[in-house]
Amino acid sequence: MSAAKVFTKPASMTDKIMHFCPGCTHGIIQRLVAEVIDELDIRENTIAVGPVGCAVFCYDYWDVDFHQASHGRAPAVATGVKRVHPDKVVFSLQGDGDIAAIGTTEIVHAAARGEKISCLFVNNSIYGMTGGQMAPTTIVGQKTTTTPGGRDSNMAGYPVKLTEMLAVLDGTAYSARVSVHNPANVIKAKKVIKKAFEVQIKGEGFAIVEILSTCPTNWGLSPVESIKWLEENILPYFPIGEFKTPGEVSR
Amino acid sequence: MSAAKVFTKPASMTDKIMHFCPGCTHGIIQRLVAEVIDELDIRENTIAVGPVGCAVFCYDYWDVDFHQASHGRAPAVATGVKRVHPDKVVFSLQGDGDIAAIGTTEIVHAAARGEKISCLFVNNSIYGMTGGQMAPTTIVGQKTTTTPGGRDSNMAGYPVKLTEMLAVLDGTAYSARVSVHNPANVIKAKKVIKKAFEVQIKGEGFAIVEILSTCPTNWGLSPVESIKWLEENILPYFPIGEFKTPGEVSR
Amino acid sequence: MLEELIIAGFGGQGVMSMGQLITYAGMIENKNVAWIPSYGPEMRGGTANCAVTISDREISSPVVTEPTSVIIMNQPSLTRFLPTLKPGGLLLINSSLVSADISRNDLRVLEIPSNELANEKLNNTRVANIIILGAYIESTKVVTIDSIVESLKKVLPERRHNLIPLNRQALELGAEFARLAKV
Amino acid sequence: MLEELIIAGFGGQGVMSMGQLITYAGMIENKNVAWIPSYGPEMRGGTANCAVTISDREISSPVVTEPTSVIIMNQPSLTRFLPTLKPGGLLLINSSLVSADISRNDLRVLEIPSNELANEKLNNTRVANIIILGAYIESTKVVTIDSIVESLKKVLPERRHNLIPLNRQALELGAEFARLAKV
Amino acid sequence: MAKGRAIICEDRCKGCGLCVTACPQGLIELSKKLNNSGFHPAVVSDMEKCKGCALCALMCPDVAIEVEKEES
Amino acid sequence: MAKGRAIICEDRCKGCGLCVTACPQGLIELSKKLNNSGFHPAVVSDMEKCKGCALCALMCPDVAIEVEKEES
Amino acid sequence: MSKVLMKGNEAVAEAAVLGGCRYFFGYPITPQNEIPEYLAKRLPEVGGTFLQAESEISAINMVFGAAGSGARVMTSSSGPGISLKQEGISYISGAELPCVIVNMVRGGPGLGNIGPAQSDYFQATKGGGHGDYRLIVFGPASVQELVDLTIEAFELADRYRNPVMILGDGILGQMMEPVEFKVKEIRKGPEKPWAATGAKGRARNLITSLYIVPEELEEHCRKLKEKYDRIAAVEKRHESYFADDTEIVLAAYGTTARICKAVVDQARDEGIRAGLIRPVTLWPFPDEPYYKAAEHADAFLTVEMSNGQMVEDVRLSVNGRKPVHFLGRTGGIVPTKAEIYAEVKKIVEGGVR
Amino acid sequence: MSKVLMKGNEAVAEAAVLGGCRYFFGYPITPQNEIPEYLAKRLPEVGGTFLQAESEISAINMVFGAAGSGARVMTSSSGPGISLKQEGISYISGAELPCVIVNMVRGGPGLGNIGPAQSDYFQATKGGGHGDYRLIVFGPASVQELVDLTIEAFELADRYRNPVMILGDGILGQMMEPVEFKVKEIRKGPEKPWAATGAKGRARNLITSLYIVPEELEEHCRKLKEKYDRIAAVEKRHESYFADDTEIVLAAYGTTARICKAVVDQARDEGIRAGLIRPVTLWPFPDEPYYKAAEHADAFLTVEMSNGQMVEDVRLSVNGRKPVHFLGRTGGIVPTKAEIYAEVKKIVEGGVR
Ligand SMILES: Cc1ncc(C[n+]2csc(CCOP(=O)(O)OP(=O)(O)O)c2C)c(N)n1
Ligand SMILES: Cc1ncc(C[n+]2csc(CCOP(=O)(O)OP(=O)(O)O)c2C)c(N)n1
Ligand code: SF4
Ligand code: SF4
Ligand code: SF4
Ligand code: SF4
Ligand code: SF4
Ligand code: SF4
Ligand SMILES: [Mg+2]
Ligand SMILES: [Mg+2]
Repeated sequence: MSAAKVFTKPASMTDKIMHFCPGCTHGIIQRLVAEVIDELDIRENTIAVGPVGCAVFCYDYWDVDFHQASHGRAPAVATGVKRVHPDKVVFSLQGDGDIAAIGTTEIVHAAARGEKISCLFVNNSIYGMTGGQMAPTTIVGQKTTTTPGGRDSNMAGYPVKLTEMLAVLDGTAYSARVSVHNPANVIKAKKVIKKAFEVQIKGEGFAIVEILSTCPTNWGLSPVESIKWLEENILPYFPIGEFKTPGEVSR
Repeated sequence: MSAAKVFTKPASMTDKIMHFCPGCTHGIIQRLVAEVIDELDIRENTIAVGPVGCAVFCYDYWDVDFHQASHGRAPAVATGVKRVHPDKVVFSLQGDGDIAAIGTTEIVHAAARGEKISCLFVNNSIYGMTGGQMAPTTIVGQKTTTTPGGRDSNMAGYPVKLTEMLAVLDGTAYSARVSVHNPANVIKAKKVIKKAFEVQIKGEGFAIVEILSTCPTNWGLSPVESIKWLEENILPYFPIGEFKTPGEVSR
Repeated sequence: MLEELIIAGFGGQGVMSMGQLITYAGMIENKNVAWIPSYGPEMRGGTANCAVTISDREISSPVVTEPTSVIIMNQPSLTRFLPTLKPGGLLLINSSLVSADISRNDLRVLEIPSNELANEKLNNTRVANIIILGAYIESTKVVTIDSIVESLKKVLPERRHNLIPLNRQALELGAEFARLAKV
Repeated sequence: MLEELIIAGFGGQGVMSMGQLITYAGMIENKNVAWIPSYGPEMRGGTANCAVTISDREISSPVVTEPTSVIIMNQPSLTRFLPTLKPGGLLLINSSLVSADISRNDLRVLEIPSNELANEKLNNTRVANIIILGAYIESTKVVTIDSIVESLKKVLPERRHNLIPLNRQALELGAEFARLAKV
Repeated sequence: MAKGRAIICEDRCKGCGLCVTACPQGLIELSKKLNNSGFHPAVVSDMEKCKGCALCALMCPDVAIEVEKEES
Repeated sequence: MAKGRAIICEDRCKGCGLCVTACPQGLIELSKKLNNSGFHPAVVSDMEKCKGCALCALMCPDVAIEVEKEES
Repeated sequence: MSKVLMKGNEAVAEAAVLGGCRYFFGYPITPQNEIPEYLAKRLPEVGGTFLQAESEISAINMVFGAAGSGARVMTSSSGPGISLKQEGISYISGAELPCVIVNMVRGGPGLGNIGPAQSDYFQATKGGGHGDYRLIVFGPASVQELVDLTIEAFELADRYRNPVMILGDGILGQMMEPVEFKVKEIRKGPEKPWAATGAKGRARNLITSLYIVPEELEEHCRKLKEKYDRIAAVEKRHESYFADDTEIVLAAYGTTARICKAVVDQARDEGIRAGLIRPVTLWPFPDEPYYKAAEHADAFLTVEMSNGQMVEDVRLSVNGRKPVHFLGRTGGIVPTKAEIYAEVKKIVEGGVR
Repeated sequence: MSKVLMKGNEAVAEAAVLGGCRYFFGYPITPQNEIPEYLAKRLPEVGGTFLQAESEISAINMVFGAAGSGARVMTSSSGPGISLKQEGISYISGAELPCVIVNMVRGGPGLGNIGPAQSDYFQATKGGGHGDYRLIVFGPASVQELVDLTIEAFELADRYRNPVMILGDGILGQMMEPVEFKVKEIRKGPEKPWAATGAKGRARNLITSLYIVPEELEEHCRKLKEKYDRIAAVEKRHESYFADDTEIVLAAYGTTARICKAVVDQARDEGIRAGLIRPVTLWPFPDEPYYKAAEHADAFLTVEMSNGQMVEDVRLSVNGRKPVHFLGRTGGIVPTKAEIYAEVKKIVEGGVR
């Protein structure tokens, strides 16, 4: 009988302690991406593009070449990178504000172009980095610093279902939503993220994966309460699932 | 027996000769809007917002208060107008480049907010005003000045089905596509445009109407050939229909 | 020699390509040349004009505000450019389209019914502007007809080269008209 | 009188609100006041400090670079702010959290084990920073304890006013400690 | 049967020919002459046959056509 | 039955408690003491009962947990 | 005493409300988030509308629409967000619409950081957008001035039908100082017969910046220039602090000017005849005071949180009469009293050219 | 003779290809559409990529990505489109990436019109985006110079890891002149070991403009400033046309400079000692020649297609030694030789102050 490591920090992750708040599931997502990079053995072949948002420092945690983008423009930056290096794996990670508010045009058109990149979208239904303002994904009734009485759909409208929306486009090869609120979903999330990378590697086209995540700090809840709040409030509006898989044509 | 006018220039249209090229169906759309304004008797109650594109001079033809917008931002400008004048009828008209390329973010979020405005979208599958470059709606294979060999989906992706995409959003109350390539469709188009105005007037929310249109000049075809080209090439990819009507909820 | 020419008319009358042909010809003759287009505010079918400068010295300014010659292809252009023409300058008018009522008497004026000429003599109204070009060349000697023909070869796609003889005819017709009119 | 105070510690230690309370109290006493926060680059839980200026003249600059007093709530802040303190300045340290090894001898130094004090004497570690505030006020007389209590009334929401007596106790406890330590 | 009149404004017409295709009676053709803007304007060849259906006007992008109908 | 070992790195841990909820055996609790960053780190109360299932590690946002399993 | 202790950002927000602002469109960015957050609560109380836009570009175009509709309207942002607004600002200026834009400047270029900076001076005063246009730019130096100038900004915007920018910095937005709101009643803007409000009983109104005919655009630009000249003639403002008899004149605005004041105090204490000329309007720039001061001052020292921007305007004002020195800190670092004072001494003692 | 007759826009595009540009990202706007249209055909022929972006913002961020990936890359636009690119330009400058940006300036502000103009000078040279950064800005005056400077722009961009802007105008882009392409072989950029290309066998590379710690951002800004100073020391360029013994020096760039040359010719013919100093680099601005000319010239006259922008740099250069006059036309109107000459005469004859 000998002891074997069944879980360790992935090799393509640095030793740096992450800056995320305690219990913020951004950290889980960072790790899953590194695990996928390890499993596909593409660390030396990958260029990552980051957001402006709480994950802005992700270059400190992934041991890969990295390109910063301006707020919302990661898909455009990734397009520039991919066109220069069509043989490399290019992926981006963005928050909900980044991808579904200011960056709507860029993600829609990266998808429409069928750009061969993998886009990860961390949906925590709030602007984390700037201190808890309403996001495009904020649930109706959810309190944020800019919807002090809760999001009022009459004034501020409805959450954007970006991932479903992108599935409508012919350029989108893969579109799915996952969550990381419990171990089973974490495992599933990793599979889906991996698939998004594989879709790119196989040249099948554009892939988007939305990942539901928590923001204990700005939700004003403990990490454990946040997990629960996600399950009870976000999941019903943003159901988990694959909306489009390669080969499907929407029309 | 006495003679009655069965067709005249609508009252809310000025006398100015339009600047559009011969046979360009932009002109039909301008007229239909004026007819709807007449029929709803809202000329003194309406504020129009225009695009940057071939319809940029539409303020010369509609006898209503008018607000110019920067390229692509008409829905944001219209939002500013509507919030100040919630009791007025506010509508915008945009070309495909304006609304579905540079202005994607603005139209998506006007829809997501359920902004009570009516947005008209003239899809002629090309950048008319700037001389015939590829538009987000250019058909695969279509030749333009920036796709000299025809749009190659591998390089430049697929046409954007904006109207279907907007139907996914909960803030969208009404979403439909029409065409003006023959009298029957012109009549239908007017009904749908009118409905988009009525949806606003009834306070039901955001309405988008896409109108297929020709660009003889940049398609390099005669006006009559253009009509045919639209039927044979655009209609199959961009089918006519209502994608969402008030009361439907997408989720 | 410093020739500063403005050609003005409706968009679609071939105003731009007339200017380009002369410019090209000038370059072929090793002269210094420049061509500047100017479109009216209308999208299509509005007014359009271009300025051509040909000089044997280096060209200081390619922007022409006081032309030495003006070719007029439509009525509004006459009103606009007549006052700008240098004293002693050459005014060429397509009299098939423009009724000339010239308020100045310090100019060399040549009116050519070039649409009629094109129709009657060459049976092809398309080359009306080329006839005017021929008259212009004859009147100014800025470039030769041969150089224009040479530039046509470069400008026209191969499959259109069959049109070159017709164009040469038109050029010569215009030149002859000018010679007879002795401007 | 020109008091320029820096309070420094971890985010979440109440550093900002301590500064605000003093500022508020100064205003209540009709002094000129200013408060400037400064957050470290970390998102949460990083270092944070604020600068308070209280003066009976108009305040030229509210930016404090050479403080007259410094309150230190964590170790890194000691290293950072010790050198900036004016000669003769007051250095207040929460010795429950910071081990003071002071390299300067031109200062008035007061070390308060305020977490222990809070725990032992008031049975509530939450008011550790208020104890320090009391000591600070006793040592500088910049404002009175009454004014701090007054500002607490304005700053705390109505439903928290029951905490005011505890806070007064803490202030007085700190003041007493300082009196005994005679800085 | 109703009798109609399609009145085409020569100066507004740009000679695009959409009305020509639209008229179910095939009554409209483009004139040989040029209008003031340099276009060949549309003309109704045989007004007697006009039904006043206004399909030509519906398709005219330049609002160059007015249609009248005789009421009976 | 497999025997496991969940090794929690005290300095990486931010005391969020997600592992506490995740452990099906209920083996993890937050320590009373503070780590260098001022958090109460998680500790495994009774390592003997650890199955090495790594569910705790899966949920740890700070990659503070390593898990070993004895192979039989 | 009716003073209240307030953060600069919140004070701006409250001042806007008192100044008659009824509409705010903005997008979050540090260090100005307290402005939208305050207004999200406050505007509905006065019947106004707070709307978080999906981007800065949308925000400025909503402002465009609301301004054209006759409203008093504001937006605020910082660095990258203000850059994104440049096209919209150019349109609003071209269409001659009144609005107020706040920039709480942060460290740049690019993403930079959220520290205080003054490196957007050029962008604000020379025009970061395309075409010939000018913003009226205020450079407040205290929370009280933030309040007073914000209220006034709405008046000037309406008077000249021109955007007014408040150029603050991270410190000014975050700091608390006691302020007095001298305006007691919420102001109302003037009638705006030119606005797009629905053409009821009048000829239609057109809000545009499109002048396709060159002669017409030139005429429009000439009108704009005349307006800017008029503004320059009457709206230049500055504060002079011991600047009437000086060896050396400091030039600084905003937070930096506060520190320079303390430097002047110290210098005067130590026998150096230093003074400060603080521009309150950054555009139009108060050139005269500098030009005049060159008569008695031996040298000028411009201090900025930038690598040197306003210094060009100081040089243009002094016009070669005396040397103009420069001291700058960047990246969120505030120049210290000590280093400025040292520079002053060096200059006065002839240590630098 | 290897000259070809080409439109300015097409010449820029061909020059870019020869200069080693392999990637172009752009969005249509008049009057520069011939650039993307030419490259849509041409780039694929040389194994390059032409991509029409969905907006100018996307275009500049694609440029950001391609530049960070080590490519030679270009974008082009005009007025409103360049305004939208300001945030991206600031990021690219902050991340110290090389690229070339063409602005064929049109009439503004706002939508304005598509006539030629020079009213984006401030935006180009002072920084329309946020933060302290500088672009190298070329102001070509002929199609040949468009070609030569475009080719060189790629070299300078790589040498300094800095964006280079070509500031043209509607006329320059549309006019045809004979040009010679002196570069015969398509150039290649240098090795770029700093680029994000996949971390194969080396430590990973990071492309960023984020420096969250103030001390680090200040250090970065200091490094940038040093670079800009270095550029200013060696890259200033101008053309001097009869400017060595003058009564009056004209200052103009681009198309306007061409007209001024003709004015100088005429003036010299008529016995007026006029000269022209034409900046070729608009940033760094060639200040010395103006400063020196102030020794013999009695006055300066700046001519621009704007309400007065470059004139500030001329004034800063002359530094008060002699009066600097200004003549501007706007809205797409080109100043005429006659009016400039009249102004020259007025000044020389003492008619204006
Ligand atoms: C152009 C621009 N606008 C705004 C900001 C400020 N900003 C930084 S992060 C952010 C949004 C963060 O929210 P999200 O994208 O949801 O990411 P999260 O922090 O929640 O993970 C914003 C608005 C910016 N940096 N740049
Ligand atoms: C910011 C900006 N970018 C680009 C342009 C140039 N431009 C004017 S109209 C237009 C697009 C026109 O196409 P579309 O919207 O489809 O309208 P159409 O002319 O076909 O009706 C463009 C790109 C502009 N004016 N502003
Ligand atoms: S602010 Fe929210 S999203 Fe950001 S690190 Fe903290 S918990 Fe996570
Ligand atoms: S360019 Fe095309 S869309 Fe524009 S007016 Fe002409 S035909 Fe119509
Ligand atoms: S009204 Fe009907 S029948 Fe008469 S011309 Fe028009 S289309 Fe023909
Ligand atoms: S449709 Fe109208 S514009 Fe076209 S030919 Fe007929 S009348 Fe003329
Ligand atoms: S490995 Fe499994 S059993 Fe062991 S502590 Fe972790 S969750 Fe509990
Ligand atoms: S999940 Fe990780 S960070 Fe959270 S308490 Fe457990 S070990 Fe610590
Ligand atoms: Mg978020
Ligand atoms: Mg179009």
